[in-house]
Amino acid sequence: MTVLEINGLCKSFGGLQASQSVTLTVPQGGITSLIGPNGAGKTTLFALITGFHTPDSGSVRFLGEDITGLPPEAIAKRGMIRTFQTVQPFAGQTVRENIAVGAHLKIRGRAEALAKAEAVARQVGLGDRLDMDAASLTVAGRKRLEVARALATDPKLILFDEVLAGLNPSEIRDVIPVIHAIRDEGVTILLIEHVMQAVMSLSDYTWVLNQGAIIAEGPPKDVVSDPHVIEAYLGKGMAERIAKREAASA
Amino acid sequence: RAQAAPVKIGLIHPVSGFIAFSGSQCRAGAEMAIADINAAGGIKSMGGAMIEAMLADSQGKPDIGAAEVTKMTEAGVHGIVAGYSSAISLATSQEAAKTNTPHVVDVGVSDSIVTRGLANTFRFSPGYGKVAEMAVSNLDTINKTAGSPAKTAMIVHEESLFGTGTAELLSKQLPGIGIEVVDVIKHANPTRDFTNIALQIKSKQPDLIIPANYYNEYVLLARTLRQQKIEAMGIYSVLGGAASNLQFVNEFPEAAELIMDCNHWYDPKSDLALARRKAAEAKGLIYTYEIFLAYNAVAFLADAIERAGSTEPDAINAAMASSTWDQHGMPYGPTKIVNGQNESAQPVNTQVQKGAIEVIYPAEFASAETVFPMKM
Amino acid sequence: MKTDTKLLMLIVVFGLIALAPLLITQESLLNIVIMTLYAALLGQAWNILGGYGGQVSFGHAAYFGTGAYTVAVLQVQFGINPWIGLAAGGLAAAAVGAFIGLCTFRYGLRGSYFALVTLAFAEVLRILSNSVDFTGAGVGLLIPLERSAANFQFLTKAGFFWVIWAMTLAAFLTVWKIGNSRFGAQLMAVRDNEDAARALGVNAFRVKMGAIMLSGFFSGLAGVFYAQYFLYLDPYIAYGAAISVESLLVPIIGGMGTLFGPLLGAAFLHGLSELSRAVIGDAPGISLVLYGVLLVIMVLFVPRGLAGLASHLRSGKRAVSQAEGGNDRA
Amino acid sequence: MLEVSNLRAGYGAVEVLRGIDLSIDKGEIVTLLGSNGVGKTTFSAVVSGLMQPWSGSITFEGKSIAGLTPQAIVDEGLIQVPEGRHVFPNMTVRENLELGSYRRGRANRSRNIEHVAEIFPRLRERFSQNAGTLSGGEQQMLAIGRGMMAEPHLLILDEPSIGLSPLLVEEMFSLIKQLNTDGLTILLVEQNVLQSMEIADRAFVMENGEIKLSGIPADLMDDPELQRSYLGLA
Amino acid sequence: MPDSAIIIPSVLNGLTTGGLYALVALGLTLIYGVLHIINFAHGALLMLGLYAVYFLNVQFGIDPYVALLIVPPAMFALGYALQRGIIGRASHGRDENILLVTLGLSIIIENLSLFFFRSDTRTVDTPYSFDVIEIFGAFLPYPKVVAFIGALVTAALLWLLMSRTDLGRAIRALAKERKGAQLVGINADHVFAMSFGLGIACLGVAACLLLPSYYVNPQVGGGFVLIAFTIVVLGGMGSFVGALIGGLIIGVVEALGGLFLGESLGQIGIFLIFILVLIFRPTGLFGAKA
Ligand SMILES: Nc1ncnc2c1ncn2[C@@H]1O[C@H](COP(=O)(O)OP(=O)(O)OP(=O)(O)O)[C@@H](O)[C@H]1O
Ligand SMILES: Nc1ncnc2c1ncn2[C@@H]1O[C@H](COP(=O)(O)OP(=O)(O)OP(=O)(O)O)[C@@H](O)[C@H]1O
Ligand SMILES: [Mg+2]
Ligand SMILES: [Mg+2]
Repeated sequence: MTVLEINGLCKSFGGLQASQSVTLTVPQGGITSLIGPNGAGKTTLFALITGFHTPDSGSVRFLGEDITGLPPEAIAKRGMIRTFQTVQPFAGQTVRENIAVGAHLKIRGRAEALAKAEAVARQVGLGDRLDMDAASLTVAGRKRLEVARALATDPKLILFDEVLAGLNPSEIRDVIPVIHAIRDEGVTILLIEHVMQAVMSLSDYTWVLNQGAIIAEGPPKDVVSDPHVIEAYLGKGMAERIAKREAASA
Repeated sequence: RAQAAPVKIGLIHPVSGFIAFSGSQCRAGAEMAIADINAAGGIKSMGGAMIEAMLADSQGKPDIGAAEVTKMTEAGVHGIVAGYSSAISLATSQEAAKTNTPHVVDVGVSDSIVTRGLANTFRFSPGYGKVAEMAVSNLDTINKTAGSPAKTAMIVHEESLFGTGTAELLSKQLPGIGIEVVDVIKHANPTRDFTNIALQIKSKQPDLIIPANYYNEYVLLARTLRQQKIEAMGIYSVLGGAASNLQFVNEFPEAAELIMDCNHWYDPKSDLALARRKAAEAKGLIYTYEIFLAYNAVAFLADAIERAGSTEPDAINAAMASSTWDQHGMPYGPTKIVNGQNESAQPVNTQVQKGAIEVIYPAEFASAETVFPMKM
Repeated sequence: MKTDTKLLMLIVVFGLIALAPLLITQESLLNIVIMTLYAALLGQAWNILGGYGGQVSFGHAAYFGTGAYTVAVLQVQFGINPWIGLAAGGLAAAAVGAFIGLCTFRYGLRGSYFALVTLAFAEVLRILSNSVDFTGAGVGLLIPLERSAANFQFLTKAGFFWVIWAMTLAAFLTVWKIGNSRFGAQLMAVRDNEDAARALGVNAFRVKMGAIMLSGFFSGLAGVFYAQYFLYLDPYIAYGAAISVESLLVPIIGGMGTLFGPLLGAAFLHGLSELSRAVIGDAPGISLVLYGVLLVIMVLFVPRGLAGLASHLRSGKRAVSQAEGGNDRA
Repeated sequence: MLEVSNLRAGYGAVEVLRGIDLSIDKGEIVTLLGSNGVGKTTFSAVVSGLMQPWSGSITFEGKSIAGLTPQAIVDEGLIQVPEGRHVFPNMTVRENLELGSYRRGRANRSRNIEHVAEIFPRLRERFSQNAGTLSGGEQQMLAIGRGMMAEPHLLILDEPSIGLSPLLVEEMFSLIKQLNTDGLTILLVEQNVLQSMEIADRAFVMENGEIKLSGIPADLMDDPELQRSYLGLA
Repeated sequence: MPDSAIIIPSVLNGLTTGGLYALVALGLTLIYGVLHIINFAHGALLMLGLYAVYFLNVQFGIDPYVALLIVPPAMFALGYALQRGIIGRASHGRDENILLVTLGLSIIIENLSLFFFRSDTRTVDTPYSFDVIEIFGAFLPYPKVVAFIGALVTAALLWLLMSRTDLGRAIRALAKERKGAQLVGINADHVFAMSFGLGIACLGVAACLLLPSYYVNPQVGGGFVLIAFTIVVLGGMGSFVGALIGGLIIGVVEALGGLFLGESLGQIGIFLIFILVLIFRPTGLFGAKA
């Protein structure tokens, strides 16, 4: 079953076509990734899906219902949550309080929401920083916070926008199981990522966006050998590196 | 001989804030009165007790004024002279009433100050009901004397209590003397530009222009009337106009010439009044009505204390209520208090003539002949 | 500080304040306590919207004046008892809050734009109240003197004390609850980052509407109190800028977005004003100069508001916050 | 060229840098590695004057710069491209670049803008767009370009590859190499261990506020400790 | 209903008054619109400028327009010193502190003036005080026409400064991105003080052009501050063209509001227009999208 269905979505800023009739689907239960060069329109697409921008044309269907043009909070209430590429913590509030805002989407009571926040923080590895001011987290810490807040809402679909950026390879290795665990709880994930190591090992299916349009789709290992994708996005060096690694692990 | 315990009189005025000018004028006048009384031997019936001023700044706010009253009554004040603005006077008199402390309002023109039935509250000067009434009847006389040339008038007034109240009374009464009010223009404080008003005056061409506003606006209005080359038979202002403000007359002699005003003014034939003006000017003060009204408010209270021979509130209040005091140098006659208001108090008409402020009406106080209509 | 400790402290503090009329015999001192509580109420009302909601308003006089005029007009024009007017005043002010909220939040006004629009609304109300008859226009409204508790005109200051004490306590309890509820969490999230909050399903519009109405309600109560305490209103007193400034000054000095900030701020400002007057006496304006100087000095040394200072002293940390990066020049 | 010894700094009462010793020679690319939150950005901030050191010394081209203001340090030719980009969102790309030469290299401003545009053709296309609306990657290019405008002697790049597509990361690393070959000394703070090790002359690894390992990349890459905690191997 | 013959003179007059408002607002655009410093002392500083012009005239016989050579530079220096020495230092980078400090400063300045200059309202008498220029049957006071032109020139100069010079760029950069600005070597304290100084210098210009048709007393600033804030926001934060046009709009709205609704109620027009514009354009007339 498809959770998310995007049909012919268009958006332009002045003369720039940031999204040119994008059509894609996200199936239930898996991890789908969205890659593409810088400025391809990935973040813009997320903003269109989640109601932060209104599309010029096209439609977005979530869980079978048309949600095009709904405000962000209404979409979030239906269970689709995005994170921000430029992290947006509630500065001045503690990590626990930050996450509790997410938890409050479903939970009314304060104590329960705080308890839930604590649990989620542990899950994403922020358990030791619960009482820290969110503003004093490092960039990587803030990324985790973004994940935790989204997770605390008990979403059906999460859109991650580059949550792994800024982590070193070993840290990425540590976070991958966390994301798998989220999926295993039944949350569908759509992620934007430039870290190919993660895209390869996480996602079941990949969409490639370039200059506002989808140029390729398929299982990640097929996509990375697509010459268009290599030319526009991966570059020869990375393609070779991936090929080598794939070969090694095979 | 043992020095008698001093009599404490509280002076509460807005000496800072947006009406600081008037407030400090009031304070200066009140302090002069105290100095004069003390120099003349203090309160003689109490063994020459000196009057001691307790000063307070209301900052132009009723709540601060009231708080100062509370503080003063606790500090044993025997009487309070306060206000300047009606809003503050309402608050201070009401607070003083709780302890029955004698309270004299110096300037506040609102009639509700004395009609609330507060037994401690007195006003020596006229309220705006009286001023408006006199303004109308004096105008009638002036106009009739000149052969009734003025048939129409336009009122320009500021928007607060004094301007609005005055304008309301005037526009009701003017038709009764055969003067049609062609328009009433209410304006804000501050109004930064009077051209619009001048243009409206120009288009309606009233015979008389009647302003009732504060000094700043008056200056701009007078200036704009000249710039827009507006001619009328007369400018007849009510309460607070050029014709009773020496500063305006000095700074804009041409614009001020022949303007008439119905306002508080001293009796130009009274030596007492002239001497006080001289004393004030010797101190570098501009002799505005705030000074002599506050002076008299204090002197009126001191006279009551003198006659009461005690600082008992009831005694002082009773002495004020039955006062016939006449050492005020005002064109009033002996004091006659009814419900706290001095019924004999009245405004006079003044006119600027050759750079001086002359009293033109009522005749018994006049220092010059009326020039009306004015030729521009 | 845990929230239940805060509640406990709140009860203790208000309990201590309740001793005032029993211990203080001088009316003028009691008056200072009353006016301090009144300022704390005004400040706490502003704090709900400005401190917790991040919507800085320059026009809280709009609510204050509405509360004040409501009780006065009902009494003077319709002879309705001021105790009924009390409720009506609060509700009318909340309704004005709802209207201003609709006109601003609906259209996405934020920051400076919001601040100035609130001021414009207060000015509009001032000008209107100056022009229509039932408010007495420029002449103002004088509430007839009929001293009795049934008439909300107490014979002694102690009566007024209990009323303002109860109103202020209600405001503080409300804010305590805000700091400890979903509504409050969402409100603060909107303050800190509206986009992020909306992404998490917070209905920013609704949350801000709630805050502006609550804020308006308590400001309106302060207005009602003022009207009954001084019995006279005119458009400048009710809707003038002075009230708007006092409303924001108190919580900012005390500490925005903190429960006790408005109380500390009110006490500090009144103390400062009494002190400067006591020191200087009556040279016109000079006591205000001192007041201004002390204000600047206080900001210089206590940059995070009094509540910030208090919490630092308690935790024994240096006066610079971690979050702000200590000696970070940025 | 840069000589840091026993540098201590932190936030409030929390010490983050606990005695850092590090040196960079003219013409080198040096990379500074370390896991999240270890204090790399703090180190850059102290060196470029954004934060005051608590103690220790920083010498740049023979001159002590510890505790100087950021602008004095910019004057010396030490330029930082910050983590998180910090471009001027309300200004156009061109204006951002122009401000890069606010204190240094003003005379060659137009030539340098041309130069940056050649390196990042994408920026040229966006010259009159506000920087705030650029995509993440475009902003990163702009931040580097802005740093280049000051004709730096030493360029500190704090995680420049964050958020760039693999192709661009590749290009960026070769660009850094290129800049270095053209004579620029570079301190590269990175999480992308593999690629930064490929181009670096020397590497420092930070842990617990101290330099734990240092040496030439080839040797370090064999260090089991590094392999485990930074490369995610084994 | 007003006489239709006075509508045109009224509008023309509104435009010139609007020019005066724009002058006061231009300084605020820089301080509030660009740097977001809420300067509560704006009115008090305008008042100081007016006193400076007044005393130069009364004591030394210097014409207010000649004072343009003296007062704005002096005000610049004062503004620079205030920002660098007091406001910047005491604010610790927090907006709400700036608000408190400038409020404190305005209390200090106003009451010191009260003490030293006393509370009397004062005016200057210049040979051209009563001169008028006749256009389309309207008598426009000469000083107001000069002020109108002055507003145009000042707006143009500020616009050039902000868009064409490094100082202007630095000010804008600093307003939004402090860390980035420091990293390109912008001395934040200095540039903040420069822009504050420039904003206050604009007030100096306004003072020179205003006094011939106005008056000064310690409270005079209050009458302009609210209008100035309104104009800055109406025009769009930080836009000089916006401030100019906003000033003119407010001037005309005030004039027409006064004609049609009465001079007192007519003031409501200013605020209603302001509210309406912002509802439909939440970032003001010329403001950048948020
Ligand atoms: N509000 C806007 N106004 C104008 N242009 C915009 C706006 N928002 C985005 N753009 C442009 O749209 C394009 C797509 O931006 P977007 O942020 O979606 O890219 P992206 O794929 O997420 O890139 P990255 O991987 O670098 O984050 C970019 O060229 C950007 O400059
Ligand atoms: N403003 C601040 N206030 C308090 N603590 C801070 C602040 N900024 C950073 N820290 C703390 O200082 C430590 C070092 O942070 P820093 O940003 O220097 O790390 P980093 O090595 O650059 O990490 P990353 O790889 O995530 O960028 C972290 O523990 C962080 O939580
Ligand atoms: Mg993106
Ligand atoms: Mg870092």
